[in-house]
Amino acid sequence: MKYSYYPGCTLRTKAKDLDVYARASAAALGIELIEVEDWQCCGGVYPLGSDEIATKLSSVRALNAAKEKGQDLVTMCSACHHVIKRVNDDMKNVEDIRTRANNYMELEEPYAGETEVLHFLEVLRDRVGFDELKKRVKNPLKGKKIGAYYGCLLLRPSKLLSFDDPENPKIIEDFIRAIGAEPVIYPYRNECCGGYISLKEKDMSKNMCEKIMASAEGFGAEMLTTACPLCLYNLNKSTGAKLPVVYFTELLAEALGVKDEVKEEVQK
Amino acid sequence: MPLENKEFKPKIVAFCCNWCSYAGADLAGSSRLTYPADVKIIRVPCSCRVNPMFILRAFEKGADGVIMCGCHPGDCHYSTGNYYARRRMTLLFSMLDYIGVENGRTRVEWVSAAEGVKFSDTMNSFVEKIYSLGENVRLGDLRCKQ
Amino acid sequence: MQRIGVFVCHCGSNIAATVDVSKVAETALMEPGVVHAEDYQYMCSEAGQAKIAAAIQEKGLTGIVVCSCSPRMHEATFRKAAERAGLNPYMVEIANIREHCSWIHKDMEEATKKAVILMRAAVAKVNLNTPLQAGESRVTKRALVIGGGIAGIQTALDIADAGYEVDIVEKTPSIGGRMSQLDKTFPTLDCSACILTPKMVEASAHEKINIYTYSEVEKVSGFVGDFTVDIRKKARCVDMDKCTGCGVCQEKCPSKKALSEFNRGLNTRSAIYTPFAQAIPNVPVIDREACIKFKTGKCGICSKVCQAGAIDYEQKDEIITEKYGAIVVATGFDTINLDKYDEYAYSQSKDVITSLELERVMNAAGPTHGHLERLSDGKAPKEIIFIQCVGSRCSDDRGKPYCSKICCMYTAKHAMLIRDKYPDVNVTVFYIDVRTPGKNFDEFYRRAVEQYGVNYIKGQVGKVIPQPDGKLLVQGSDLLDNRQILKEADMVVLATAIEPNPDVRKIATMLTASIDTNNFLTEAHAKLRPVESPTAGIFLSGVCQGPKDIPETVAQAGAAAVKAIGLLAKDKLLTNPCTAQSDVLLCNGCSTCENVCPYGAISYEDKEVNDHGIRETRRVAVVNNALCQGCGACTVACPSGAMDLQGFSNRQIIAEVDAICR
Amino acid sequence: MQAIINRAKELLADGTVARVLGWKAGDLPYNPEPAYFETEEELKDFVYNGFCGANLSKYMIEASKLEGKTMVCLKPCDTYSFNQLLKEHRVDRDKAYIVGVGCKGKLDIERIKKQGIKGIESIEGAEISDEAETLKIQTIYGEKTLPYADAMLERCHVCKGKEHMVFDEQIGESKETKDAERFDEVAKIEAMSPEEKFAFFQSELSKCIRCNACRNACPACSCRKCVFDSNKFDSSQKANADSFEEKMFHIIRAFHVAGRCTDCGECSRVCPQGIPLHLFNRKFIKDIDELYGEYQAGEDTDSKAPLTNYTFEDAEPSIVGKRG
Amino acid sequence: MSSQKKQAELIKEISGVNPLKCMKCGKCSATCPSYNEMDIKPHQFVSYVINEDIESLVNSKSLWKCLSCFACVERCPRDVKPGKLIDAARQVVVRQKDQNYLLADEIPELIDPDLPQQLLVSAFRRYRR
Repeated sequence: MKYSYYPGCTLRTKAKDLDVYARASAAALGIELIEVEDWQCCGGVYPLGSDEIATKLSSVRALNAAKEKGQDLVTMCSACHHVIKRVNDDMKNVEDIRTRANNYMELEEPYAGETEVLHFLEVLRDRVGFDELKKRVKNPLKGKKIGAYYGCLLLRPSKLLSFDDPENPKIIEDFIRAIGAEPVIYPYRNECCGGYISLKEKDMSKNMCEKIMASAEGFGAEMLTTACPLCLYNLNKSTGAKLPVVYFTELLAEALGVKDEVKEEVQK
Repeated sequence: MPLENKEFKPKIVAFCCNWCSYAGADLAGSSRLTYPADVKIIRVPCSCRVNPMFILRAFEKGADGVIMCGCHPGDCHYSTGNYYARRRMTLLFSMLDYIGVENGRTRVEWVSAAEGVKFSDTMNSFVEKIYSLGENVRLGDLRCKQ
Repeated sequence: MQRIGVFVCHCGSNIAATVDVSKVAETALMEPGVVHAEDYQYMCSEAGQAKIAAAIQEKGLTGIVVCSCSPRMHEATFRKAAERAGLNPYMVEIANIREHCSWIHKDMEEATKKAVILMRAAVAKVNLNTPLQAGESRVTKRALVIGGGIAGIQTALDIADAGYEVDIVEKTPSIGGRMSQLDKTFPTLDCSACILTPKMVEASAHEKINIYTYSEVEKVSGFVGDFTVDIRKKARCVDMDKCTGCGVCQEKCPSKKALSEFNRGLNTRSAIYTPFAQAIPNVPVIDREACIKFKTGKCGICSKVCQAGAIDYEQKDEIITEKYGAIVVATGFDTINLDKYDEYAYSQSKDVITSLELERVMNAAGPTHGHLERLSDGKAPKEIIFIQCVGSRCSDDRGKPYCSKICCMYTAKHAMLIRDKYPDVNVTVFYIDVRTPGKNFDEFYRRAVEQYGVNYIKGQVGKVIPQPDGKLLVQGSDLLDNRQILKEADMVVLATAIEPNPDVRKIATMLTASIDTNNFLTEAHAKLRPVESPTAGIFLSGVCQGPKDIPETVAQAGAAAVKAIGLLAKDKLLTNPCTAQSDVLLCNGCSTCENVCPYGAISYEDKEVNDHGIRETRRVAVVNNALCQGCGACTVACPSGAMDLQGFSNRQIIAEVDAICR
Repeated sequence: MQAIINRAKELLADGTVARVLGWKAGDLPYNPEPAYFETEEELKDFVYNGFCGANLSKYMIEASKLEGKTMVCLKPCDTYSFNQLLKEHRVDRDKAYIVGVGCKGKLDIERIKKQGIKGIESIEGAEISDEAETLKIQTIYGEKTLPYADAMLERCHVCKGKEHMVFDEQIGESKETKDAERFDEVAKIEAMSPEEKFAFFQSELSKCIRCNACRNACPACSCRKCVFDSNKFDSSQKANADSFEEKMFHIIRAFHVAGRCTDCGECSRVCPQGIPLHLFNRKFIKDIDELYGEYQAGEDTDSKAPLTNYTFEDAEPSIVGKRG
Repeated sequence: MSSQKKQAELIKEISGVNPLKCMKCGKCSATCPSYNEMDIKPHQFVSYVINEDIESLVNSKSLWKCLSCFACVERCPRDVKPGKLIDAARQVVVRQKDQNYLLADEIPELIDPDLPQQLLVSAFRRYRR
């Protein structure tokens, strides 16, 4: 299985662990993640203005690069996934945006949303299969009670992202089960952590994360897992309950028995 | 009077089946949902009553667009009429496209008796399309010596 | 050459305000064949019809065109008027200058031009009309009612009381329908079973009513007055004649894990079961999916304990074919699936229930024996929150765009009943609007507020958040106080939108009855023919036509019965003379037409023909006019044009095309 | 050829058939024409060679009305037409004794002439038994040669195969002559811009003189009376040059035979103006194959024709615009 | 056209939302995690656009409290999507000169060693032209 891979800016710096563990796990599962050459930052948030083009182009470049290779595009960070998937939908279905973006890009063959965008979790669920993953697990994380934290970006708007049920998702829970741990379902797992608000309104974000933490803890979670560097950052700033928060790829690497091999790389 | 001075007023014939689409058109009327007066409706019992010859005849007599509306597939008053109509029209439209007639001039829409809004929306978009295509010369002209 | 009269109706100002009616009449006089034209205030009025009659007689008209409203409104009126004046009714054509012209156009000049063209098309057509004679067909004096809920029962009783045979086909093992699942009814708080059971008994005891439960309509053919219906009687595995309804089999059945449909899956039942105590017939069925005998071949306890020897594991489905003159659809409703509304945590908490489930919880025969308790832990709730419009009035693709109509009232009922029986329980209702049109309805709702102290909060709920301690945190809006509310509850009840029974699509297709985008059956006229389907001989009873409460359903059921009785009371029906005709001289005998005829109305005969002096025997198509419904499929399939449709002939339609494109 | 004649004599002699339907020599070496033979004597004019392209199936409509059986010579592709007529009850199987005759591709005199060969006196190599790959043509300007394949009718380049679909006996070997794809020409037109398409058909159809040769030759055009000759559609206003039929004749003719046309190619073969009329029929066949599954009219006598059939999932007419 | 009306039209265009579809059920406000921080509540936002009172909107705190978490968009039963309207209003503001909500000068004191790039680029996109 070969995929084009879009890591995104944060995975190069503060969220190296998300990236490094993902690559190690992918390799262990026989998935080849080929980094898109010269990718540029997606911008972090999807530009909502229907009249904005320039801010969508970095996504289009990555999408087109994958198309030229005939590969699906895999994302790891929730924000990148959200932005790229939605831009791809625009390119496929919004004629005006497609025309104008292609005018900017001056490609040999216009890009019209041909690439399929997959979050790595979707690759695990739909391509590898959680049953298969379960078989590949070497160190089942037995007894660990893990709460999945989805946040907003992977789930909403559900019509476009079609990732999972936006109100009662289960992909990460199924993932947790596959790696041998016990998922803890709590109602705040799809509530917002505050997102970018935490830059200027730290208290707002803290409040929200406290609710999330409290809810997860109340239902018996011992740790949280997420796919988003910003969620992880915000949750770690929570002043209330302090559950450890880790990327899902770290759990995966651990279960697959490849964590130690790359530990150093993370700390570099 | 020279032709180019005349404002283009398309002639559009709409064949509507009695049970669904004609009733849908009535509902559009009683709901006061407007669409251009260029559309003139001919009532037929079922979309399967529409002979390709009627459509060609309309074009030959100067129609600029012909649209056929029937019950949604599966909802035909006569059970199966619209299925036959669907095949007939698909082939006819394909042939017209093949001989160089712009395929926007012909359309089939399934409109139920409850879909007044769809009826008027359909007619509005069809008329708009015909305006964009302009006058139909090709079907009236096919046999004329060059 | 025809002598045609054109009559242009003003329809008050409905037409005259946008169409220059006198100009239409004047222009008509220039059309070929037109010898008379006039306009009048209301052509459909007695005076208007008199004008038509007078013109027919004075001017010797052979055909008339009425420029007025849709033929679906008044074609029959004008045909009758013409007939009374001695003109063949099929020499009448309508130009629809109201629905298709004056009502949709604003510019007078434009609308008038269009009206003139529509008039011309009608004149061109009537020029080619020929007098037609309607044939006759017989009426089978028996009605079929599909669905055995309160709507179907009431319709059947009314038809049967008029002296006609009625069959009820009910999919489930018992008649009774949704109403049998209700605890109390608004606005008088009668016990639902107490008022329904006598009707069920009456229906089952009625000598003119025959009930097929656990049965489904499988195939429908024919037409008004003469439908042929195949009914599949599913194998009950219990002999209806032998069973005494003693109930021992259900008691002894070792498989008791099947979810009770009647109790909305809130508790379980045995594999051999009657859905509820008052079921009619009081004969159980075996659920083959749950039955150990069927699953493993071993068991057979029910058969051993049955003293009547009624258990028959070998029983097969049976197909019954019956003829009917009229069919009434009374297929009712279900609540929508809440999978897409999980912000209300329905799938996450047992204490979030639908209103229909609450009916079962409140009912003495329900899973909690009528005690109000939480389904998760059996504890008595102290705080109950009702959420209105769950899935109703939603224009996104998750829910239904319509108002389900009954929820405001049953929520008031529930709130009131709970406060009455459990005064220490607080009840809060989150609502968008409280809609209470109906006799004594608003008074009922106000009683809930004023007398019973139910707390109504205007605003929708955003999320129901299950808490670790089992409570439910409800986050909602209070739009009047402009604040966001967080309120803890022990139970949350969702006023779930209702939708037509999912089977109705299949049934509508079989009946060729039309259906709207929400799967409600379409009525022939929204105001004037609300209980008839546009398909002749098909009538609508209850929620299959649109959301309604019990009193309305019963009223409509009666109305549908009256319409069916009106049909059954006739000995003969006039048939549509607009049928296909084959020209023997043109027919190739190729069978193409036969292949597309949905009614089997075309057959082939060897006929002696005289084709311009050549006498020979030819294989030619013959149309059975009693079977032909006039769709016209054959006319287009016929390459030689031998097959033509009376009333919509090739030449007539081409004349219309020509007139429009002129 | 002699084998056919011998067999015909036998069948006439033993009374199995009352007449023989075949071809007789014309006034020129390349224009044999359909003919009936009722005696051994008459059979001396019988010919069967590369120029016997005429499809005799349609003649069986009239022959079915005659007393006794008719021995009819059908080439493999003609048998499809016969089957189709059988399916439509236009011919009587019991009245036909079908001799499936061999075929190695039929010749197109117009094509020969187009290659600059004029003043033809005789042609060698058109004989059915002749294995020669080239035609030797004696002209007033001397002898010319031409590869057989270069002189074949268009339809033989897209030959449906050498099997007879229906026959009582077979005489002679057949050869599959297919060396082109049936829908290539249609696809080429489909790929044109609307303007080019229109220009192409306008220029072709402008040649039509409404001689009805296509209609007369077409085995699917077997109506007792054509709609264009009846008053059922107000479509037969002969005198009017601008009339309906003039413009729409070929489209409607193609539509009427859609799903019934076996693609026998007679329409194009007989057109005196050389209009490629088969391109209409073949377009419908291509669409039917693509949209409703492959269908060959005349392959059998009991399948449902595409236009008298449907599936719930059929493509919507809007597919025409979407296919581009 | 008054400038308020123009801006209202612009907001509708950018957001692609028809505020007239709103049935005033309040589910957006019932959903919003920032509700208590907002002066103009999400459901009111819709009415403000309908009433073309854009001046109040652009001066409102709410613009900068919305998290673009899309919960209201997801749950709105009428497809009105108040979150998109708020975002469009924010666009209208930041596109005007000197109306950036985040100034480059204030950044150093806002960041800490753990802060991911993603946060900065997101905030830049939302708050600045």
